[in-house]
Formats: sequence, structure tokens, C-alpha cells
Amino acid sequence: RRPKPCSLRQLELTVSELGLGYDSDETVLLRYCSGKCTSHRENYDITMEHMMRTGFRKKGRKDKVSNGPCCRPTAFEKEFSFLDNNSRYHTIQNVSAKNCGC
Amino acid sequence: RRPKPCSLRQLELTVSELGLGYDSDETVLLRYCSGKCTSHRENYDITMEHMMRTGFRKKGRKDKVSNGPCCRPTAFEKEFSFLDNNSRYHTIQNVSAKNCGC
Amino acid sequence: GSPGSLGAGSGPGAQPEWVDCIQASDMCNQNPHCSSRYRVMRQCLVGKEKEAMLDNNRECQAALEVLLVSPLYDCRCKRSMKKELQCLQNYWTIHMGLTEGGGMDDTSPYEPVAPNRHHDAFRLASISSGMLTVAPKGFHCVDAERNCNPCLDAAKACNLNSSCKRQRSAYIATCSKEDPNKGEACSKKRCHKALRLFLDRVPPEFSHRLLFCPCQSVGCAERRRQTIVPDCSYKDKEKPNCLELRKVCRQDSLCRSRLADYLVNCWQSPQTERTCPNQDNHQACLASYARLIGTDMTPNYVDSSFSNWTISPWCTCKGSGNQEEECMNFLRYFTDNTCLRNAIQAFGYGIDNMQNKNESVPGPSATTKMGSDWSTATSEPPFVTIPKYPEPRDGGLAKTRGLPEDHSACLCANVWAVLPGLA
Amino acid sequence: GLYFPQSEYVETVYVGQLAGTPILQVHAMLDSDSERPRFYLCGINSLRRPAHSSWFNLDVNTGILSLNKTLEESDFAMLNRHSWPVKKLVLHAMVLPNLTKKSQCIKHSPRVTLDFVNASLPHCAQTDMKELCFSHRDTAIPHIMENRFPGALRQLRRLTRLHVCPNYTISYHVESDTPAPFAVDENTTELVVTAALDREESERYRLLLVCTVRTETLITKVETSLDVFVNDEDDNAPYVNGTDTADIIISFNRTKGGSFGTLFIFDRDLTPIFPIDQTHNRYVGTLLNKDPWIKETFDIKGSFSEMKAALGGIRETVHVYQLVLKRNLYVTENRTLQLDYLVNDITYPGLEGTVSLHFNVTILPVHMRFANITHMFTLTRRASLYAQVGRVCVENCQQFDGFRVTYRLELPDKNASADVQSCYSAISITQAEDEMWGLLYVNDTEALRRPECQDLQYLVVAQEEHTLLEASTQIHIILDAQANKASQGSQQSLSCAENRQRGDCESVRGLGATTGRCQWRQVTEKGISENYSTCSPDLRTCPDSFCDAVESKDSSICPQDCTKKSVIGGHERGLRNGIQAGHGTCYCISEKCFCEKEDVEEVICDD
Repeated sequence: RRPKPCSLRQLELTVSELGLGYDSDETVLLRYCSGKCTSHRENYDITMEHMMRTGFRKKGRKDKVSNGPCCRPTAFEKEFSFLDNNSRYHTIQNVSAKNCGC
Repeated sequence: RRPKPCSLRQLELTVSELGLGYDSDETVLLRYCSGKCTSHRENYDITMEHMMRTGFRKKGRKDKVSNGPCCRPTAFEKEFSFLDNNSRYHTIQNVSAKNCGC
Repeated sequence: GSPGSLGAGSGPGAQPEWVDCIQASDMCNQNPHCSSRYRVMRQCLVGKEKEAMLDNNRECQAALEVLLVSPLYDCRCKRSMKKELQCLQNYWTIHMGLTEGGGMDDTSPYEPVAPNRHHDAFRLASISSGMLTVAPKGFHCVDAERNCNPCLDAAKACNLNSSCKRQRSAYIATCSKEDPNKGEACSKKRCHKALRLFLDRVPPEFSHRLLFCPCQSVGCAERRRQTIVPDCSYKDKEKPNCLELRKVCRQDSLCRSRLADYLVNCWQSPQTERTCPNQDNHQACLASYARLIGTDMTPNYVDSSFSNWTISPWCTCKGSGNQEEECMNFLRYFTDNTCLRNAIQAFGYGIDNMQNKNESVPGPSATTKMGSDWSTATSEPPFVTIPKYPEPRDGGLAKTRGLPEDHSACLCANVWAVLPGLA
Repeated sequence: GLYFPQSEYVETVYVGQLAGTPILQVHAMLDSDSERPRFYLCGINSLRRPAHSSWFNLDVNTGILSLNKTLEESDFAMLNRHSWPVKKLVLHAMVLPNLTKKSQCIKHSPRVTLDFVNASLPHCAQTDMKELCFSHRDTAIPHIMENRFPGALRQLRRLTRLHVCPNYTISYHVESDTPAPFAVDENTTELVVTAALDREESERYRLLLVCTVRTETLITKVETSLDVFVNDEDDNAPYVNGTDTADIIISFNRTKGGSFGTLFIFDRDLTPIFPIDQTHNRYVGTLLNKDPWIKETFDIKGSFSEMKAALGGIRETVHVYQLVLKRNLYVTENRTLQLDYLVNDITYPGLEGTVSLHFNVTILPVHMRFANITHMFTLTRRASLYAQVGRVCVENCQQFDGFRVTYRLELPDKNASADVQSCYSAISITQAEDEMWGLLYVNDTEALRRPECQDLQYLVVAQEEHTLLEASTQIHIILDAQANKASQGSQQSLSCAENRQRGDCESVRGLGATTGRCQWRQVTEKGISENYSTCSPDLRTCPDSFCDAVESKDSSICPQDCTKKSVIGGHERGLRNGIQAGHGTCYCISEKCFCEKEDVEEVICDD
């Protein structure tokens, strides 16, 4: 099954379910980035994969590196405001992705 | 020991040791990106962390997401040419990082 | 013909589209005779002495008489039109000179709304008799186990619509942002503007649902009360006198216009059987109420009681001196308004499914309930009502004879008749 | 002068009603016995009088409005083009104490609204008893000025129906639950107030108007209620209920704008807060003292509010007066004086419209001194830079307001050797703008750790900024055991707040750490809590939602209290800056703070 490429996905959940600690039953459409960035890899990434497996150890290095571009938001929805269950308003920034890229 | 922030590092090794399959004893200064991007995290990342731990499972999702910005090259050294052990020239692109970012 | 009947598109009998007051002002400016008077009129209204100027200054009087037969007299403004404020300012340039002093006789500068074409699914008498709100049919609970909270569902519906969510977050962020350097909780002016933008840009099916969701719990009612972020948009350190608040509102074209529109669409004097103007057009009432939000006269639920809630602007009638009755009468437009109460409850019952949006009725204004005090005032179609009289105290012998020819009486009067021998 | 008890009159007129038909009667109340009201129709604003006004006549003496012409169908049609079966005619009436030709309305001219019905006047058989008795939509509520002359205030009879049922006899009388000076003049069927009213006795009368209609066979009674409001005028002098003197002691709080003492003046009249320039029951106060010092230093602030009298719930006014400082007082100011303040109810006609208030003021000097105790502080040599040692404060400093005290450290022995003097750089003192105490903190860790620098004794000098008055005291800083070599390593001190776990936190040195090591606080509650987990240099002062004078010297000391940057994760901001409450663990990397649940290991994006 061909791995899905990096793309924007969405999930409907309550603010409490975001895991930020806010207690609110308001619902939000959480948009996030998921999927593969395989087609965006460079020679660098192949080299890093090799180095992480054996290369660094041979050179006595313990660096941790990413062996491929990450599927990440390239822009966020600016702000999201909601009323919590104690009738207090909160505004949080950059919690939902607007679009994604590798 | 404070977690080192994402930065450009370098390592001297032969072309063969790059793991790209070339057989050449020429030496190259490999530059790569490593270190923490903790201070670049957003609410999105904290939420993704929570979703990866429990959130997605509760919603029947199996998506894998990155829970923080990655320490990645923001530009590559364009190309690197060398003579392999069979006296043939090769030029390879984007194998070494020029600078890094989260 | 009577003054005000001239002007583009308002010939007798014809029912043309309304001329808005920006077009009317342009038309006047193209006519030297009209534009010169228009300039004079604007001078008359500048500064504190405008009442004296209008009454005694010959030039102002002459200017007003010319403008009364110009398109500026019969022009109106569309709700949420582009350059709405300028249109309203043009309107008041003429009509400021026509209304009396403090009284609430303003006709609405907005295009009148079409009468309600179909009466409500079920007679509203059951509502207007003050029956407790029961779980509304229109707002079925989405999630049966969770206790029913239509206001939470309204927030959900908005949050799941990207435009509504963005607009809602914008006004909440503006209204709940501390203003540390000024030491104030927030900037009320910026908050009001953000609220007006939200209510202008977001369709009523989202905004009205947030404002008028029917509640069966304190939590729901508190969420409904919080919709306009009252700590910033509504409350203040002190409560002004309501007559003072009315005066401040009438000095601002936008507030004055929206208050007039609210009274025209939401206030029905007790004399008639209908509870709302425009043939019980609840939609028009709710829309004009919502458009008051974000002005000096911003109204809100005063507490989080869900069964008998009260709506009021932020003001008091304490300290009214001899004008307490006038002050209470003004406050009742909000706190004791059967039309508004029925409109909100009907919204909760899901009866008003937005079928008659704010279509405007063609032709110059026919409904001026408050009665503009000048000659061509008209009243609504004959108000037919069977007067609601309390039962005579000890059972009268003879009931009143025949239908009262004036079809209505607002006085509550007890009647009973006694045979001459027994008197 | 003369005034109308009603601001609105409402009636209905019909096509076919003949010239001379009476419509309604307006009434004016007298203000003085000699006045004779003259009634006129008038134009409310600058426009020519509306065409329909010529159809009506207002009798100059009786105030009866009647038809000048018979109302025709053409009159109805001519009004305007709308097709409503009822058209509204608006007139305005005014009353003057003399004859006039003026046609422009004066202030408070009532509006007369006539519903012109395109039908003929209903006959007797079609007329309901209620319609016969009372004008159906006249809901206007009369307002009568107190202390005025008796007189007619309202015509009860429905004039337009006078001749509709000629063989009925209609009479009126008035009833009321409580005694009320109202009656009906049987000849004129006018409601009359029979005596001068007193608002302070009753603000409103609830009357029951009873109309009796007698026919040959039947007597019908129609009742309706009518409220009559009593308008207030300034007919009560101000009075003091209790003391007119306040004894005030000004000591530590001597700041500009400070208010002291409270005195009350009562007035049984109303004081409207709208419109502001209202000339009703206005109070003017005068400071009687001539001493310029007093005038430059003190002011009296007055405010009023409406209250309900215990008896009968009648509205009245209470005025509150407080002494206010117009400027800061020097700490050396020491005097006693009496302020006399004359309050005058300028709209009260009588003589006793004034009340005097007295403020006996004692201004005590503030003595700058330290408590007579030896100030001892203990400190470990391992303490980090900016570690807080303690506070010093002159007596009562917490209550000071209106002047500023600054603190400095001095050597107790000025001719000590250079080596000894170099030890004293170990500790320094600082103070925030709005704080009245000095904060002692570690300023030089190298000096602190030098073995030859034994216990440190300083002289703390406190100085008042205007008078330069000084006070000093000796403080003694006891350093604990020798600083061990290990801890002296040049380990780079970092911000405690960067650590996210107890283990890292308690094993590392951090700026401001009083013990030399950072301290960990573990949250117990769920959700967003004020006791969030965090790593701090000193849990006594950080986090405490207050960015104090030492913490603000370096953003790495206590970013939890001082950060101005955005905080990521569930949190609530402090009033000015910092984190008031956070979710899970809050940690900060160069002032950018995060609050999140902590049971996670770093995941690399290895898709």
C-alpha cells in the first residue's frame, strides 16, 4: 500500500482533548500534518541514514540527526478563542495547521 | 549539560564512508544539522505530542506526526566532485548542509 | 402633494427600490439649488446650539424646507451596506431637524423589513403568557447523554466553520486582551468594533444561534451571557443613568440609527394584539437587536438565569429625579419587551427558520409606529384586538355589549353592570 | 411657571365629525395663584405648521381641543398617499401665562396624537361601555409638582362621545386604597387634585377611576387604575444625621490623592444624576480656611447617591464628603489643623440651606528608623550570583505611601584593609520602583567564596528622598562552612527554569540559587494550576507571580515571573508578565516559556 504523502488532515475534538490542560467542552477542528516526505529526500538524507546506523559510531559521535525532511505545518491558523467550563475566555495561538509541507 | 540547540556540525570522512556507494578515498568535510529545537515548539507540537500518546488512539486514528520542529538543513552545499578509485570523476548534489534551522 | 413625496423614485403609487442616502446626497449635490441648502443644513447641525439654530435661524429653516422635497427626505440605508455610517450620517442631516428633543420618536434610517408572510407555526400566545421555556424542538440536543447545552452546540457549529471560527476568535481575542499600559481590562472601543464586524460578516444562522440559544441550565445561560465578552463590551465601573446613555447613543449616528431600528422592529406598544411589528416578524427583531451589540447601547442578558432571563443595556434608573417614569419606560424597551422575548423563544423553538430574511419592502416608509411627528405620519393597518380585561371582581351581571368600535383598548378596565333595583 | 401634568394626549377622530365637536381637553397646573393659563396650538420645529393643524381649534381659556371644520373623506385622502385605514395626525399644544401671537412651541409642549379613522363615528349601539367612559389609548401618566395649587389635571369624560348616547347618564368618581387628595368635579367631570402634594410624603398615588353609566334598565360601572406621580422640587434643607466632624490622623500614608475621613449629609429631596447640568438640588462646597498652605494641600471631595428612606421607601439623597490630599506630604510635616467646609444647597430657597463640616487633622511626622534588633542573615558560600539574601526595611515601611526611601550598603569600618574591603563586593542591595524595602543579593560569588572573607557586616543606610533624612542599622551576614573546591568549578551557571525534570534541576547550578542548586517544585493537581511543576532558584520567591527587583536584573533568574514573551501550552498569564498558572511542567528557554505534561521522550521525525 503506497505510503500517503505529507498532507493536511483534520479531526474534530473538544478543547479538553487537545491536551493543553484547558477544561472546555467547546469543539474545535484540529488540522495537522501527517504523511511521508520520501519524495523530498536528498543525498544528505541517505548519508544521514547511513551515519546514524554506523557512520557516527565509527567516528565516536553520538549526534542524533533527522534522516529525512519532516512533514510539518508551513503555516498555522493564527489564533483560536474559546470559553472554558468556568466561563473564562482563552485565546491560543498556532494550535492548528493551515497547510503542510516537507 | 544543557541540551545543545540545533546547529551545524562537521565531520571529516572519506567519500566511501558517506554510504552512497561510491568507492573513493578522497576526503570530504561532511556538514550536518543536529541539536534540539525545543525552543521553537508551538502549541501545535504540544498537542501533537498528546495526540500521539493517547489522542489519536482514542479517535481511532493511527497517524504518525512530528511532535516538534526538526533540526534540518535550510540550505545545502550545491555540489561536490571527486575522483573515485577507478579514476572516474563523479559530482554529487546536496550531500552537505550549508546552514541549519528548526 | 405632501412634502417628502417628491424625489427620485417615490412618485405616488409606484413601489420603486429605495434610494440610499449616499445616492440621494450625490443627486442633491448635482442640483445647485439643493446642494447649497444641503451645505447650509450641515452648518446648522454643527456644534451645541443646533436645536436653537433649527428653531430660530431663518436660513436653517429655509434650507430644511428645500431638503424636505429632495431625495434626501425619503432615502434609507441598507443594513451592512458599504459606507453604512456615511449613509446614516446623511440621513440624520435631514431627520435630526425633524424630531423633537429627548423623546424616542426617531424613525429608522434603515429600509423597513417586509411583514412576516406566514404566521408562526403555532400561536405565540402560549409563549407570551409567560410559559416556562421547555426543551425546544428546534434545538434538539446533539449528544443525548451530555446534558443539553444548545449554546455549546452553537459554539461548536461556529468553530467547525472556518470563517465563523476565525471571526469569533478575532473578537474574543480583542475583547479579552488586557491593556496593561492603560491598566484597563481591555479596550471597549476596539472590542465593540470587533463585535460589529463579527455580526456583520457572519451569517445569522451562526451569530443568532450564539446569541439566542435556548437554555435549560445555568451553565448554558452563563455561556450565552458570555457570548459578547461582557466584562469588556458591556460592563463598566459605574452604571450611567439610562436617559444619559440614551442621550450619548443619540449623539452617535450609528448608535442612534440602530436604536431606532431596534425600536421600530422590536417594540410593539401594548395596544395591539400582535406581539411584534411587521406582522410578528421575529427575524427582523432579532437582527435589529443583534446590531445594537457593539454600540454604546449594547444590551445583554443581565445574569445567568435560564428560565426567566432579563435583557438590559448597562444602565440604571436610580438618580433619575423627576424623570424616573420616563427612564423606566425607556428601560422597558429591553427589560419588559414581549416582542423580543417571543422572538428569542420562537428562535429557540426553531420556528423562525430564517424564511423571511431582511427583505426590504419597496417604496417609502409605511410603518412609523413611533409616528414621526410631522404631517405625513401613518399608523399600521387597523389593530384588531379583543381587549384583555381581567375578570370582573365579583362576577358582573351583564357583559359588555358588542365589539368596541375602536377595535382596541389598552386600558385595563373592570366592568360590571347592576340592575337599578339592586344598585 | 405653568406646566402640563401630561406630555402626551391621544384620541381618535372620524370622517363626518362636525365642526365644533370637542375632541379632548388639555390641562395646565398653576404655579402661582395669580396665573391664568392661555392655551395655543404651536409648531414643534422650524417647519411651517402642518396643513391639518388648521382643522382644529384649541380654546385659549378652557384648553378644549375641538374641530374647526367638518372632517371630510377628501381630508383623509389628501393627508398622504398611504392606504392605511387609520392615519396619525400630530399636533402640539403650549400654555402661556399671557396672550400671545407666537406659534413656535416652547419647551415641554405636550404632543397631541389623533388617529384619524376613515369611517364614521360609531353609533350608541356600537359603542362599548369602556369606550364611552374612557379614552381608550390615553395611557399617559400625570406628573404633578409638589407644593403647588389644587386644580384640575385631567378631563375624565370622553368628549368625542358626549352626544353619542344622549339618554345615558355618565358620572365619575375616584377611589384609592390610601388617603389621596383627589376628587372629581361633578360639573366638569375633571379629575382634580384638592390639596398641595408633598413628594417627601408620597411619590406616587394609585387611583381607581370609576365611571358609572346609567340607562333605563342598567347601571354599568367601568373601573380603571391611574397612577399620578409627584414631581420633586428642592423644598428640603440638607441635614446631618450623626456627626459633622471627622478626626483624621495622617501618618504613613501621605500620598497625593489619598482620601481620609467620611462625613455624610442627607437631603430628603432628589438629586438627579442626569442631565449633569441639572439645576435641581445642587450642592456647592466652600473651604472656609484662608491659610494658603491648607488650600494648596487639601481638598474636599463630594459625591452623592440616591437611597430609599427607611419609612415608606421614598427616594432621597445622601452626600458623602472626604478630605483629599492635593500633594504628597514631606515626612517631616508635623501639624494639627481644623478644616471647615461649608456645604450649600444652592437651589433650596429657605435660609437653612447650608451645613458646616469639620475635619480635625493631625499630621504626624514619619520617623525614619530601623527596628532596634540585630539584622542577621545566613548565607551559604555556594550561593549563586543574584541569590537573594533577605530584605531590609525601616519601621512601618509597608505602610509608606507618598514618599520614597532608598537603601544603600556601607562598610562599617572605612579604613579596613583593601583585602577586607574586597570581600564586601560579595553582597549588594537593590530596590524596585514601587517597593519600600531593600533586597540584599549576592553580587560577587568569587568574593563570597574566598576563605578570607569571613562573616560580613554591613551598614545599611536608608534615606528619604526629599528631606534626605537618614537612618542606618548594622546587618550581619553569617557565611556557612568553607565553600568546597568542587562547587567552585567554573561550571557555567544557567537558568534553573530551563530544566524540565527534577533530576536535571536539582543537580545543576542556576542564577539566583540561594543554596547553589536549583530547586524543583512538583505539581499535584490536574489541568492548569498555579502550583505548576517548575525548576526555580528559590521557591520562596520564584515563582510567586511577582517579578521583583532582583529577578528583573536578569531574565534568566526567574522567567516564570518575569517573561514578557508568549507562553506555549496551557497557561494563564500573570497580571503584568510571567506565568500565573500552567499545565504540567513550565520551563523556559531564553525567556520563551512552555507548559506541558512532562512524561515524554524526545521523538525524532524518523517517518
